Amino acid sequence: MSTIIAILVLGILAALFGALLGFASVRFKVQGDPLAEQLDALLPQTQCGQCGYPGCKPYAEAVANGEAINKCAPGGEDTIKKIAELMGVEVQPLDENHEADNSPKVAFIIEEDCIGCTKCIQACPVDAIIGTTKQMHTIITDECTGCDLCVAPCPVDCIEMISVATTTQNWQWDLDSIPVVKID
Amino acid sequence: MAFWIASSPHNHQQNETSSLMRLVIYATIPGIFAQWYFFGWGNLIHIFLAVAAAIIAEFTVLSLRNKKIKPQLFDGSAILTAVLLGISLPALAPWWISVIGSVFAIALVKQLYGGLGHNPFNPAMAAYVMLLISFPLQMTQWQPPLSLLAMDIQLTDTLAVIFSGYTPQGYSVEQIRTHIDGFTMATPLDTLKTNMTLGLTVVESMQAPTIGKHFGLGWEWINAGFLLGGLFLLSKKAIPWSTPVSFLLSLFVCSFIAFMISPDSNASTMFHWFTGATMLGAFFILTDPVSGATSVKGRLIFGALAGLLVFLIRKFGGYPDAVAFAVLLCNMAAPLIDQYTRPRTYGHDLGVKK
Amino acid sequence: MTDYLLLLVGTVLVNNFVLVKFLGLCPFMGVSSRTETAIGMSFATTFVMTLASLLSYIVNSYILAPLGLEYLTTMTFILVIAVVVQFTEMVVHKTSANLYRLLGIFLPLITTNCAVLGVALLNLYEQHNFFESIIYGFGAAVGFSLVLIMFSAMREKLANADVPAPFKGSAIAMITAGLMSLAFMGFTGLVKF
Amino acid sequence: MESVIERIKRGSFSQFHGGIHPPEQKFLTCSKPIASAQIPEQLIIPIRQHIGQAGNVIVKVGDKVLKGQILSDCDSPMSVPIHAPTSGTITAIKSMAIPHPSGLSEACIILTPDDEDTWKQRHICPDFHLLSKTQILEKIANAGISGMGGAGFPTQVKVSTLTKINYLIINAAECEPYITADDLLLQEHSPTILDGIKILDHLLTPKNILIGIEENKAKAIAALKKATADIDHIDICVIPTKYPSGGEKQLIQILTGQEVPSGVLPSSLGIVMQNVATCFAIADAVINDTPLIKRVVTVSGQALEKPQNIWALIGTPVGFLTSQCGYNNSQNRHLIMGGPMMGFSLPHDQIPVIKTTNCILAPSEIEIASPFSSTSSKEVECIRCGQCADVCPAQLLPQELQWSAKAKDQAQLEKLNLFDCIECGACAYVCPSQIPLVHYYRVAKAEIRQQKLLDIKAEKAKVRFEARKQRLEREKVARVEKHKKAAEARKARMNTGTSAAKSEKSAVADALARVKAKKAQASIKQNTAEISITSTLEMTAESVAPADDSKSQVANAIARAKAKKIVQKNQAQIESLDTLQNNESPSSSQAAPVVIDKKAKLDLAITKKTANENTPQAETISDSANAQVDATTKVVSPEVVNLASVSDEKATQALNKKAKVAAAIAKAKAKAKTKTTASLAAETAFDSSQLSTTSPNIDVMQDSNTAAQVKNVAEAIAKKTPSGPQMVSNIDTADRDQKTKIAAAAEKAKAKELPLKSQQISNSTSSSIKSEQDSMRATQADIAAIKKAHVAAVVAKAKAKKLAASSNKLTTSE
Repeated sequence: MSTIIAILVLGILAALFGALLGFASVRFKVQGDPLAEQLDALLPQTQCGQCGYPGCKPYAEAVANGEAINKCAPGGEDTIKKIAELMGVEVQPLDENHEADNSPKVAFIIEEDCIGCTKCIQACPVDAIIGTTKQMHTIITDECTGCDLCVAPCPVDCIEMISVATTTQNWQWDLDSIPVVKID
Repeated sequence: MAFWIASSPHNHQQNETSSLMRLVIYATIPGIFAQWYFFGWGNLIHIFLAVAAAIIAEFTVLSLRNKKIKPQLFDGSAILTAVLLGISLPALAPWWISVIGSVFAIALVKQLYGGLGHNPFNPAMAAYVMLLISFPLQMTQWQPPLSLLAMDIQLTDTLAVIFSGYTPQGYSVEQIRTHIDGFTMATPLDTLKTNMTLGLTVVESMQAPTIGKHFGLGWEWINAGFLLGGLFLLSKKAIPWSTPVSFLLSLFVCSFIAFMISPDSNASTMFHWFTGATMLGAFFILTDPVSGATSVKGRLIFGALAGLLVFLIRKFGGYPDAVAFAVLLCNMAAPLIDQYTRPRTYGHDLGVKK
Repeated sequence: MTDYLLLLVGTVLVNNFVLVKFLGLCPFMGVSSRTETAIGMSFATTFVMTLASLLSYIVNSYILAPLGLEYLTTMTFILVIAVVVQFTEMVVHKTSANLYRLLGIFLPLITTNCAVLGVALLNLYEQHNFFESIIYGFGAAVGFSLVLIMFSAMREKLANADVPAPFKGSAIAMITAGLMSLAFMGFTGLVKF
Repeated sequence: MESVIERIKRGSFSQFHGGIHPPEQKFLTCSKPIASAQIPEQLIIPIRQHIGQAGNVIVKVGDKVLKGQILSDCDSPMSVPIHAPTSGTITAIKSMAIPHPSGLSEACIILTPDDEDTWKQRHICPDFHLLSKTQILEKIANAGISGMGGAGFPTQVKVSTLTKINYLIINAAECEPYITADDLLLQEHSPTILDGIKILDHLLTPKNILIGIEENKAKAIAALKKATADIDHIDICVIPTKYPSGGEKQLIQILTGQEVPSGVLPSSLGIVMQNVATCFAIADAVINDTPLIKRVVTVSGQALEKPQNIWALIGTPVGFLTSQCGYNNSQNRHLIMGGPMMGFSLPHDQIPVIKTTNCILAPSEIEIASPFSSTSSKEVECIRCGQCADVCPAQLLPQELQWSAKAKDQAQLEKLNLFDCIECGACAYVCPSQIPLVHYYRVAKAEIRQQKLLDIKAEKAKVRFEARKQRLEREKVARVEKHKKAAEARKARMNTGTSAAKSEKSAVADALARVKAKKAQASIKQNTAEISITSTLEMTAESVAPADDSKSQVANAIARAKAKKIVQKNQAQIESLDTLQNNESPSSSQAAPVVIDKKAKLDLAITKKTANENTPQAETISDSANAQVDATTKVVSPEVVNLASVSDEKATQALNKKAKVAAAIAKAKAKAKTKTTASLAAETAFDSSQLSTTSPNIDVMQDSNTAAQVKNVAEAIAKKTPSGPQMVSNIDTADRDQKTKIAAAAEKAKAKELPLKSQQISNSTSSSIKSEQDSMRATQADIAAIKKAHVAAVVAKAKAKKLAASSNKLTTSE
């Protein structure tokens, strides 16, 4: 007899609380998943595809629902640290087969060789190359993200990746880089 | 000919961390002298044991972590910790107390967090609390002042007691501590606390022989010695003024209010100032820059909190002298205090929105 | 009135839930890497613990005791706590999505936080009346929060300390928690029950 | 409340937080007069010596210039011109090391003086009150005056602010140790400085003028008092000596008690501050029309025999000044530009003096110990003693800052207001643990600035990427509509029953029939073994084809990243391979070394590219097939080039140009050819065994010389490759690349040789190449010819594409 009462009591209690929760979930409805946008904001937006996704936004969505966080080669260590912090997971080292020396590079077209085939223009994810068919092409240096997607399709291979020179503006105060013989 | 590159500023004030630490060690000498004068060789031996253990511990840990041994070993921080621990231990405690305490302080509380500058807790006090809780018996065998002792104990006796537990004549520590008319003597704070629980009033408990007239028996002299050392450090600007001042002030205020409320059940403020390890705590332990707060406002709050805690634990708590616990509790609160007491930067929040 | 105050001080300092009774250690370790998350977690836990101890007292004294179903106490307490936590999670998700994301898995984990269930059961064993169990629940939560926030501030500073490799991360956190509980021993006997 | 002026009259000043008292060491130079300017053998004048853009140079190498002649004009307000310090000739305009902590180099004008020192034509204006404000501003701007206190902010911008100015502060504090430049300037030229101040007064009409000077410069104060005796609204404020009281924000707080809000210029508070030397320069420029070409520099330090102040011409190398003061070149030398607190060390002594250089410091060993000698102690952990926080004039927490800077925790650094640090060096000076705090802050600031730039760039890239995606979608939708409309139009035309519609219908029917026949014939010709291999390969090729565009682009990217790693691995092999090739044909190489190196480099680029393509990814099967063809054409070219070069002694530059153009044509043609041929599936790579067989095959081809040859070369390769299918499976990528390299080189040679030798090629494509070669030879030197060659090359390419398309129809019809 008391077992029936016990089951009855627990049943009523559960139903009561269930109703309370149902009402609360309706009242506190939340939309949108800000996580994907926040992740996308962290990525370097080079749209280079080295992470296996066509551009940064798809990779952000993939990371939002569980993709490995260490595939972004241009971002390198600090992007992984930022994503790990945002997602609250451990920081993993950069995925080795995506290893690339990501010192900042900019594409450069050797003008004599360019035959104006516009293949690189189609390949550039950020439209940083000016030129039309049969006309000379050049690259807008400060738009180019250095993703080197344009190097492959060029038939005459006249595009080179040049790393950005250090000037007095972007010198990183690394005293050892100063060309002087230290006496010891 | 070749040039070298260094980043500005190129010249430098000549004081160094190690000279700072040595200065603090020299400042403890008046206190130690008073201790030696009134209580004999006990503490000196403990200080010596602690320093030896500390150096060995630091040497092994540094070589394990293959860091540069020479500069770090003799920068004085390990020696200072050991000296403070040696001072705060009971004179007749067995030798392994100070060795265990010193090794725990250096290896675990300091080096494990990354050596000088990284330890959140004051190593000496953490070791003292660990010893107090793990070996309550040995840590409460306080030696009464020499003048009260039935027989006078020389260096050889103290050595024998510390290392073997018995004097050459065979007396155990307990016997040494018993007064002529049969009751074991303790520190003034201890007697006060026991009398309080027995319901005696403060005035009556002051008559107990262990407390003696003002500055009579030596407890007050030790605190006076450390006060002297502290003022010397303040004059040399080796320690910040804000922590000791706020600590002593808050202790004074708390004990004064309590005294005003019920003179019978509360000791006077002077009593609180000059017994136990108050002065040692105020000038040598709370001013440890590594585990304390950094900004001036932070240090004021840090000292005040420590004073309040010392008073609370002394009045209501289970332990007679709560300086060690108060220091550790404030070390725990220091990072939080730092976060909320950052000074206003030049040109910021002037009310005018830029 | 003074014994309520003593009960509060006793629960917050003397027998602190985390450092003396060693309850609620997993969120204590998990959430304390940053101070904002620690503060967020403290508010959530305080809300849950006070509400849970209140509800569990009511459920126990007005439903289980008259019907003689004392043996069901633990189960109903877990049910109550789960409902309260679910409710808190929705509120937090709605009010500050940032905090919700920062807390992550530890918000629903409050259900399994032994401090919460502990406070409900301890209320029962020490026969606290209605008002006392609320004070007890609130005191336990304040004790938990105080220690959690202090610990998070320390861990933020420890994050950059040059700790030897094997001790990095949660190992040094555990040692620091140990030293903190050593310090909290000083409060023993502060309040005579 | 007592106004600021009364308080100043009373002589009491408010205090800024912190500050230190380093040993002043001004006694070394404060009593000696300023030595006159001497002309060094060479002047190095950097074009940008101030904060802002550089002007553009208006002189050429070899020009003769007079003293004071303007060398660069400025278009934007933030750029300041430079002038010739003495008469002489401009010997070079190149990038030389400039005075900057990094030791990097920027564009400088090198002027060799002719020691006549002849001035340009100047017109002195006795009374500046007659000039209008705009005229004075214009004179200041043309004289190239920028702040000389150390910052180098263009003066005409600072002086032409429109806001109401209540305080004009003249900064004569000079709190940095050793430096006495302003002190001596005040002692010897206070009347000119007063003129400068009057000009500023005339321009800005401030309520009050305050001259802040430290109490340790007695003679200068006396000189100033004498000069300002008659003027009432100038007050001389003698402030207590404390470093860094010379800082802009600190001096404002001392004199006016106001705090400049963070990130805001003092002019918004109605305060303008000018350095004493700048006032002297303004007076010089407005009154006797002399541009800023020389300034007082303190050359001090106990390593010098006679330290003193010198009038140094802008651009004088530092070594000239130190030798003027007797610098015993002891072994360990340490030159600092600026004072000991904020100056930076120089990598060598050929760095020029510029407008903001106020001191050259040559410290002896005792003054500033070299970081390597044992005496100077090393950096120890921070014990949070707080002495640095007590001395920080910006009321920051240096110990917390260095903690976050080391942890690179940028959010925390932002919260601790790192960018309010004025890098005065007081904290690092007092730090008992000898931590180079200011260095950590500079590194952290550089990183944060870099990060901000990257974020802006990332934001821009994201916007452009989204825009491009929408553009592509719009185009795709438009194209689909166009096709649908075209299809309906054709269907409508088809069934109108007119004769044109009928013939159109029949043409479609013929085409269908032809395709059916081709397929039937192709299946009979191949034997069973191939079918099984080719069919599987075809099947994977087909399965790949429909994959959508973005997928292949991504696979390309991964392939590229992996290939890049393989390339680095093979780099050594390629070098050895090249040397092998070179010594392989020693006899011919001397004749045309230029051609070979050029070609080898070209080879390298192409082989790198083919290796780049040559990864086992399924999608790139078509590419690797075409790579094979490139490989073979390239392999041929070196031998052929040797023959050509042996026969053609005069390997001129034109030939080299022509070679490159021809290579481009051959490449495009070969690429177009294989991409469309049915035997696409014949992917299989070359292997060593085949290499040996193809080399005799190459000799055979060499003597045939028709353009068609290129076609059957491709076919030969196509035929060749299927015969060795069994070789494909077991070659792993590494040595296959190496072999393809050799094959590629051979291929290239052969392809390039063909257009070269095929002068008498009959059909249309070869004739256009021939005419292009004749025109080449005819107008050898004329660059226009090369341009025309380019056009011809492009034309040839288009034709090659058409030819490839036609040959494709040809093969399908067999």
